[in-house]
Amino acid sequence: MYSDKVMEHFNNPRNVGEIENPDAVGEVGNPVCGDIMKLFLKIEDNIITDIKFKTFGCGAAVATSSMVTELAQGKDLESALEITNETVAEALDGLPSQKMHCSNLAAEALQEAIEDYRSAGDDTEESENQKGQETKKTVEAK
Amino acid sequence: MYSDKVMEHFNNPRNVGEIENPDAVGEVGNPVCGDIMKLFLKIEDNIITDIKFKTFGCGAAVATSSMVTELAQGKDLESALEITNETVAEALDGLPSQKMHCSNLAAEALQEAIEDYRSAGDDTEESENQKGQETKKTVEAK
Amino acid sequence: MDEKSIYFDHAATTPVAPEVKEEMDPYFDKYFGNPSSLYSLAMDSSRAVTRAREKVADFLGADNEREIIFTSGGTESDNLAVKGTAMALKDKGKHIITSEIEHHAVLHTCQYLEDNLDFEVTYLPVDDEGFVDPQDLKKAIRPDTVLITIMMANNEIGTIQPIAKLGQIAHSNDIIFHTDAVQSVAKVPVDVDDLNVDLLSLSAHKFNGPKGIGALYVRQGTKLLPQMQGGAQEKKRRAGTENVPGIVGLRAALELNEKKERQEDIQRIIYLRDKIINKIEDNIDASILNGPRGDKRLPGNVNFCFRYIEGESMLLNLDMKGIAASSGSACTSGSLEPSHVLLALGRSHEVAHGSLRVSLNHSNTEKEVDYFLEELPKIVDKLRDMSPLYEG
Amino acid sequence: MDEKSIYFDHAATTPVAPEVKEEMDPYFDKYFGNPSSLYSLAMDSSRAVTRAREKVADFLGADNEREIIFTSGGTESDNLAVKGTAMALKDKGKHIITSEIEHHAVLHTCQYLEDNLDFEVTYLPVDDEGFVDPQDLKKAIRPDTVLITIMMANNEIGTIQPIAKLGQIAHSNDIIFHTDAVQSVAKVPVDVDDLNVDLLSLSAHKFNGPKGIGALYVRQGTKLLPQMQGGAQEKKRRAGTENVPGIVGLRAALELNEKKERQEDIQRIIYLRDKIINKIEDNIDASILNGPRGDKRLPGNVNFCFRYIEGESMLLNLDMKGIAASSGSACTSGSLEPSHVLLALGRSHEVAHGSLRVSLNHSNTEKEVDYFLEELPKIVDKLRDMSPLYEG
Ligand SMILES: Cc1ncc(COP(=O)(O)O)c(C=O)c1O
Ligand SMILES: Cc1ncc(COP(=O)(O)O)c(C=O)c1O
Repeated sequence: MYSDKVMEHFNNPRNVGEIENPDAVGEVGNPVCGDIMKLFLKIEDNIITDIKFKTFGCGAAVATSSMVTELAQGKDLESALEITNETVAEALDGLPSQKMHCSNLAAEALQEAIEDYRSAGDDTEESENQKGQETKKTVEAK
Repeated sequence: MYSDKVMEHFNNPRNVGEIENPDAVGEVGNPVCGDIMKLFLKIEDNIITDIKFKTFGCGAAVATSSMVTELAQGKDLESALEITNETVAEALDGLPSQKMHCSNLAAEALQEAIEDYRSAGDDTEESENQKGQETKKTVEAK
Repeated sequence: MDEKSIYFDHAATTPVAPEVKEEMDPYFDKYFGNPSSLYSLAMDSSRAVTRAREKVADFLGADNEREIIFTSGGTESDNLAVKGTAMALKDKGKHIITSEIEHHAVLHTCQYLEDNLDFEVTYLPVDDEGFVDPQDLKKAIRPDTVLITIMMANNEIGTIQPIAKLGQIAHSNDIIFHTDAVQSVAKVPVDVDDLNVDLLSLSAHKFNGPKGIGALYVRQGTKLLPQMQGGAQEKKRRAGTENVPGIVGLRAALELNEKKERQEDIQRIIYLRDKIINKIEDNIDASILNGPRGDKRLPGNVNFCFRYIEGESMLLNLDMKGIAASSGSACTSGSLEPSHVLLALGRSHEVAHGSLRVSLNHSNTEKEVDYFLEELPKIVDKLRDMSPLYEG
Repeated sequence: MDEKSIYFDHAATTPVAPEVKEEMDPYFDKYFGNPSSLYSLAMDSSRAVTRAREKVADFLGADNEREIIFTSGGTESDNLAVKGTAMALKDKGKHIITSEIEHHAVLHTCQYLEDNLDFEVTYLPVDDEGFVDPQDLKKAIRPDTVLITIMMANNEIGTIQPIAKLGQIAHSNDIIFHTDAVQSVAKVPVDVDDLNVDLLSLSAHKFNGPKGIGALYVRQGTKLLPQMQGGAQEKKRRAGTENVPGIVGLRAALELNEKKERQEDIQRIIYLRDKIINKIEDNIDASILNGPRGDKRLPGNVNFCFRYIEGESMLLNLDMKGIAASSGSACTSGSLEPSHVLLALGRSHEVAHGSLRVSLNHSNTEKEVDYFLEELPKIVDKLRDMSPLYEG
């Protein structure tokens, strides 16, 4: 079902874990759908210097999380924002069609994290959770 | 599907043919149903001395015709009238259930012939045909 | 010649070819995984199903393998096509057009819709060779007609309908068109685009594949209400664990029939068919050919009525000579009715009861045909001598 | 140990046993005749079908082999049972009672009747082990209830329902009772009289028979509207050329499972099942057994939810270790919904997503079980380390 690339990332996911005191956090999905991704970023001079993830989800969810951390690592924020769900899927040599919409959310977690970083300041937890839900809804509606 | 006995009678039907100047004739069935039997009898001193048949029909129709001529041959008319469709089927070691009602008509042809003989006289052709039709209808209604 | 081995009933069913059986073999116990499963053990079965789906699509000239649904046979394909579209479109209209000579899998399905779901069905008549007149189809179309279903080739008399034309009429009226191609596939060219069809049924055991497996082609965009509810197999259009060995067998049988030798051998089958037809007409009087001659007749199909005698008796006599054939007479199924197809041609009940069908395929030889042609007249004579209808 | 060969998904499907395959073999090409045919060539196939019908009847404790209809599998048997009785009795009433944890073959069929034919369906809840409460059934019965359908054993969690009692309630209210015994046949005793059922579904590929063949038991006198229209096969209750090799395989698989060794081996399977259950509970925290313990659980069924992790990821990891198992998570079928069975037990969505089913049969060994028990905790740990929900 999955491409070799997906399986390779699933088996040896890059950058698993949390970053203590991250500069930004992005979270998408919810447990009802069976996929939750959380991205942690360190950002210095507009560059993503470190990135880690934690994911609850299927093979595609894990592999896309892993792939997005590889793609984003070392990029400036503008370039990182250009990474889309499609970019991630392509980098993994494709995903099964039924997985495209339900488990391919990692790029959104990245965007969410960057926006969260830019809007900076207080109240972070709150708005973050809200965003996660909203994003998910859009995705489901596709 | 058929018993060995049925197949034996079908392969080597006894008493096929017509009797010239028969003392009695019985006919049942009609071409719509795909089974027509015609029995010819010679009767002397209340005894069936010769009997022949012609049949258009399936394996069961031929075998039951053949069997009824064997059973009736040499019998007095009273005993011959006791031959029923069931007697014939039993003598053949049974018939497939779907054949019991549609092709097991030979005994009726015999009864018909004997009644025809007893009611004697003119107008034979007519009443004979009518009877055939009626008998058939009763059978179908079962 | 081994008398006990002449099989002339290939329209009823065929043996699984050795190469087909061999391909099926590992899918019973080696690659037995459920194709819906995730693990690698199931990969072989799910790949085999995909490969088969692509082959069927390709064989029929379909655009896309998603247009193929695997079913349990021709009957299920017909039921799914007819009920599936009729029920999906019932709010648009409840009128169906079919022909009087369809297989019971279509005919009784139409009757089911009449009896249980308030559909109305027009049964088009056929001419004395079994052809539907396109003009009749045009006239039968109503504003509430939602489905036209007309078989490609008739199983009893071999008549090949002008499907492309009938399909074109359907489409120019925006009506879904289904054809039962169970007898046509692997015998005559079948291309869903050339034929202008939206749905097409086939069954593997008619062309040296296994029994219990068939397929339905459904043109993309055609509305279809699934008739087997359950798991998400076949893109939710036909539930049930896939019959993987059967699906593999269907694919292998199509490939076998595509081979050049097989394709070329069809000419030989046509020659044998015509030899039988000509010899019977020459040698047996009061014999009536059912169905057309030439191109418009299935390669392996011969069907005659022999007046004054009944079909089953002929079959039993042929069987004693080691020849397996069939009759339109439905006597064995417990019905008194003769073939609805022969009645539709205008045969009387009596004549229709006396039918004999011979259906040939690649395994048959001229020697077998000659032996049959030698025995048949004797059998007909014997039965006519016994018949009260025959004035010899 | 060959790591790449541990099959723990026997509830999904099983390989055809060698003795079964051998018995099927000649029916593909030697005894290939259409059982409806007259000639001697078809005699072997029609006898094989009769013998199989008698065996199925005998196995189920049916009075009469006419009570058996062959179908294309468990899904078709369920569809035929539910639609067939509902539609036959629709003038009497349009209410059906079933449970929330039925297989989709029953559940989606009920939904089809709701959506398309104006039936009303009551879905009975189950307790936290998956049992239907007979009191709930009694309360759900209405004057217009025409059918009750409750599965004998659940395919995901192995719960064996008190069918005899439920059937008795149905009968004392003069209501037809169907049970889906697809997971039960050849695993636990199944006798249609002891169980008080009028209809019972089974599928051969669940007990080392072939895919694509099943049967429906229909108690004499039970009204049933056929769902497959066409020829006069199966006494006009299921049209379509009989899948003779499949039918022979179904028969042979039942005979295999009746053997003394197989019957006795069930104790060993139960021992392995309980070993898995106990070790998991001892060694993996936040693991929740789904379904009951002991007698009321299918011999080969184990089902757990592991909190904080997702099913498919577990399966993929097990697969890398050569172990084939399954998950209630329907992720692969394109739906975001977790198992309806686990939700019905009261599990949250999150927990329900983390389920793992292991289903054993005779071919499994203790060595395999031990290897699995060694690998599983490592996999669970690895995935939990990756999970944002887990606060290790
Ligand atoms: C024209 C036609 N349609 C449908 C069928 C039914 O196919 P099956 O017996 O495979 O269900 C047959 C053969 O029996 C047929 O000849
Ligand atoms: C309980 C139950 N019912 C019905 C089915 C459907 O059977 P089949 O896949 O043979 O159609 C299955 C298995 O898939 C099952 O486990």
